[in-house]
Amino acid sequence: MIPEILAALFFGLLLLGLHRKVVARIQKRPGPPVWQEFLHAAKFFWKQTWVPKTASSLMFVGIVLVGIGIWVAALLVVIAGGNILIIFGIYMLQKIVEHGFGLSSGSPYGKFGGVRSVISAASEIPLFVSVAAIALFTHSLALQDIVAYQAVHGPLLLIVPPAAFAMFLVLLSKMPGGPFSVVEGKELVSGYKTEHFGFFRAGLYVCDGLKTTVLLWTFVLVFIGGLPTAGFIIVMVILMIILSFTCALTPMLTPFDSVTLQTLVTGAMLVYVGCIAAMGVPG
Amino acid sequence: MKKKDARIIAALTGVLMGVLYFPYVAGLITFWTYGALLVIGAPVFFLAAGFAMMAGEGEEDDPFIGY
Amino acid sequence: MIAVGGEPFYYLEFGDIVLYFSPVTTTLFVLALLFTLFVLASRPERQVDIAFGSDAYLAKVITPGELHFRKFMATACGLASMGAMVTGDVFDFTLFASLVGITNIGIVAAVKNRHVQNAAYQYGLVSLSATVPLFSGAAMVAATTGTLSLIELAKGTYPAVPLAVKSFLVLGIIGEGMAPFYAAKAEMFRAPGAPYVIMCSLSSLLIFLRVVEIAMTM
Amino acid sequence: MVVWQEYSIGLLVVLVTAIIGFYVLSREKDDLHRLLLIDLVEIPSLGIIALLGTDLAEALVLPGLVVGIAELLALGQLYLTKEGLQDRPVRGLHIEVIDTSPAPVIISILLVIYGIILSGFTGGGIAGLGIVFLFMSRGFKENFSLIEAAAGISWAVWILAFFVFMFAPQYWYFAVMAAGIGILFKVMAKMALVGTMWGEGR
Repeated sequence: MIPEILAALFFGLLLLGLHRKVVARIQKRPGPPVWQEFLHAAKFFWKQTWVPKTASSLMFVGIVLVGIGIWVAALLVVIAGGNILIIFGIYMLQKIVEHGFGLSSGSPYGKFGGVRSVISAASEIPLFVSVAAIALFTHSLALQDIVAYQAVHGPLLLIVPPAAFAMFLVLLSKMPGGPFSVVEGKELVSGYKTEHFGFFRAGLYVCDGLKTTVLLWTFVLVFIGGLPTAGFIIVMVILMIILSFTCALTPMLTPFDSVTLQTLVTGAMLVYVGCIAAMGVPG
Repeated sequence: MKKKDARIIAALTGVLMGVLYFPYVAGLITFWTYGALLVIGAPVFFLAAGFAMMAGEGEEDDPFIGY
Repeated sequence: MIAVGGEPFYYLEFGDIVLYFSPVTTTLFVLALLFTLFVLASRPERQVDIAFGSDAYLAKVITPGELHFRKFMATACGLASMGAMVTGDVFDFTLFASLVGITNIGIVAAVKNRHVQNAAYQYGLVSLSATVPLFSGAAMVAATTGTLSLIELAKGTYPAVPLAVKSFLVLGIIGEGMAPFYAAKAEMFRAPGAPYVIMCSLSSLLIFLRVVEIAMTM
Repeated sequence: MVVWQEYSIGLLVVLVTAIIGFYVLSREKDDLHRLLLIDLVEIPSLGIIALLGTDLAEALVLPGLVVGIAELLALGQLYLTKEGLQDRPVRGLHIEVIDTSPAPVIISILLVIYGIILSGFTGGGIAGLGIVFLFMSRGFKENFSLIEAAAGISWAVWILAFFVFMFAPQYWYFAVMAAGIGILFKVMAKMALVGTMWGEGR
C-alpha cells in the first residue's frame, strides 16, 4: 500500500504542476516546470520550522495530522473500492481542515481564509444531489458496484451527464485559481496557508497531492468506469487539462456570487433528480 | 516536543509501517488493519520526521500581519 | 436494501435503542471523536487584530471563565454529533441535531463581539424554526411506516417513506446549519477560540453527511 | 382508512398553522418579537408529533418540547447579552389584589392538589404552575438551594424507579409510584425555580 500512496502523492503533485503549466501557457507565460509543486514540497520540508507565538499549538500541529490522515484514508477507500459517501465525507472534511489551518494560528489573514472556506460550503450540496442521482441507477454507493454497473451499462457520464457536470463543478471548486476558489483570493496573502510554513506547509502539499489524485480518480471511476492503469493516467491528465482551461478562462467569483451560482446548480440538479425519480429508472 | 522524542516517534512509526508491509503483502493481516495503521502512521511519521530534523531552536515568531 | 452506508458490522443495544456501526457511520463517528479530543486537549489561539491607522496590533486573549464555558459547550457539541452519527433511530437523530444547534449557539454565546452575537442570534432563529420540518419529518416517518428504527426501515419490509417526508427531514437539517442558511453562521466563525469554533462547522457537516445517508437508506 | 383521513386532516391543519407562523416570522423585523413568534412556530412541530396518537407520540413530544424550550432559553439569554440587558433591574407586577388577597394562595393550593392527584409529568407541570403563580405574585426571597436539592433528590428517585423496572420487574407497582412521585416533585421544583428566576433585588 505504501507504493500506491507515494505514487498517488507524486502523481497528484505532478498534476498540480501541469495545472500551473497549462494556466501559464494560456496566459502566454513560460510557467514553472511541471515538477514545480514537488520541488516546493521538498523545499518546505527542509526549512526550519516553529509554531507561531499566538497559535493554539495543538490545533496548529494536529490539523496537519488530520489533513494528511484523511486523504490517506480516502485513497485507501478508493483503492479498496469502498463507499463514495466516505470519500465525499472526507472531501467535505477538507473544508474543516482548511478552516482549522486558518483559525488555529491567530493570524488575521489565516482567519479570513478559514472563514471563506466555510462560506465555500455551498459547493458541497451539488455533490450530494449527484450522489443521489448515481444511487438511483446503481442501487449502491460502493465504488466497486458502481464500476461493475458501468461495465454492464456503459459509463455513467453518458447516462447522467448533469450529475457528472455537478461533480465537475465540485472538482473545480478545489482547483487553485478556479472560479469558485474564493479561499485563495489574492487579497488574503496565502489565505488559510499563511501561517503554516516549513514542514507544515510541506504537509499541506502532501494533502494537496493526495487530494488531487483521489478526487480525479474518483471522478473517473464513478463516471467513466474501470480502466487499465495507463488508461486512468491518460484520462486523469486529460481531465486535469480541461479543469486548467476552465480555471484559466473564467474569472474568480466573489464569495457571494460563488455561493449563488452553486445554489442555483443545486436547484437545477434537484429538479433533475426529481424528474428521474418520478419517471422511474430505466433498466 | 523535544527533538529526541520526535526522532524516536518517527523511527517507531516508520519501522512499524515498513515491517508490517510484508505480512500485509503475504496476506497475513487484512487490508483495513494495515490501512488503519497507515492512516494514523503516515501523518505521524511525516510530522515527527519534520520535528526531528527541522524544529526551530530559537524564539517563536509572531504571526504575519502585513507587508 | 440500498446498502448506502455499507453493511453494519456492530450493533450496540440499549433496550430498544440501537446504535449501529457501518463503515460510513464509523468513519464519521471517529472524526467527531477526534475533534472532540482536540477540543478537550488544546488551548485556544490568541487572535491577532490589526489596530487600523497605526502600526500596532493586539492579540485577543480568552479569559479562563469563558474558556471553560466554551470548552464545555464544544465538548457537548462533539458528544451530540457522535450520538447523531451512530444512532439507529430517526427521532433520536433529529434530537441530536437540534442539540447540536443549541450547543453551536452556546459555543459563541460568551464571545463579547456584537457581530458574532448577532450572527449567533440569527442562526439560532433559523435553527429553531428548522426544528419544525425536522421533528415533523421524523414524526411523519413513524406515521407512514410505523417504525422509527433505521435498521427496520433499511430492511425494506416496511412501506416506503414518501419523498416529501424525506425532504422535510433534509430541509430541517439544512436549516440546522447548512448552505444557504449557513450564511447566517459564517459570521460566527469570526469568534476567537479556534478549537471550539471548529466544532460548529464540523458538527453541521457530519450531521449533513449522516442525513444524506439516512434519507437514502429509508 | 378513517384514521388515515383524520390524520391527513390534522396534518393539513397543523401545516397551515406552521405556514402562517413562518409567514408572520418572515414579516417581523424586530429581534425580540421574532423570538416570541418563534415559539409560535415551534408548536406545530409538536402538533405533528402528537398527531401520531400513540403512546410513542407522548414519549416523543416530551424531548421535542424540552429541546425547543432549551433552544428558546439559550436564545433568550443570547438576546440579553446581545442587547446588554443583563444588569437591568427587574420589577414584579405589584397589583394590589394579587399582593394582598388570599386568592393567589387558594388558586395555587388547588392547582397543587390537582397536580398531586394527577401525578407524573402532567401533574408536576400543573402543580409547578401553581407554585410559579404563587412565587410570581408574592415574590420569594429565600435561596434556591433547598428547591434545587429537592429537585435533585426526586430526579434520583425517578432514575432509581427505572432501575427497578429493569432489574426487578416484579415490583413494578412500587416503581410506577416512585417514578410518578419523583417526576411530580422534579417538574414542580424546576418550574418553581422558573417562577423565582426574575425576582426583585437584582
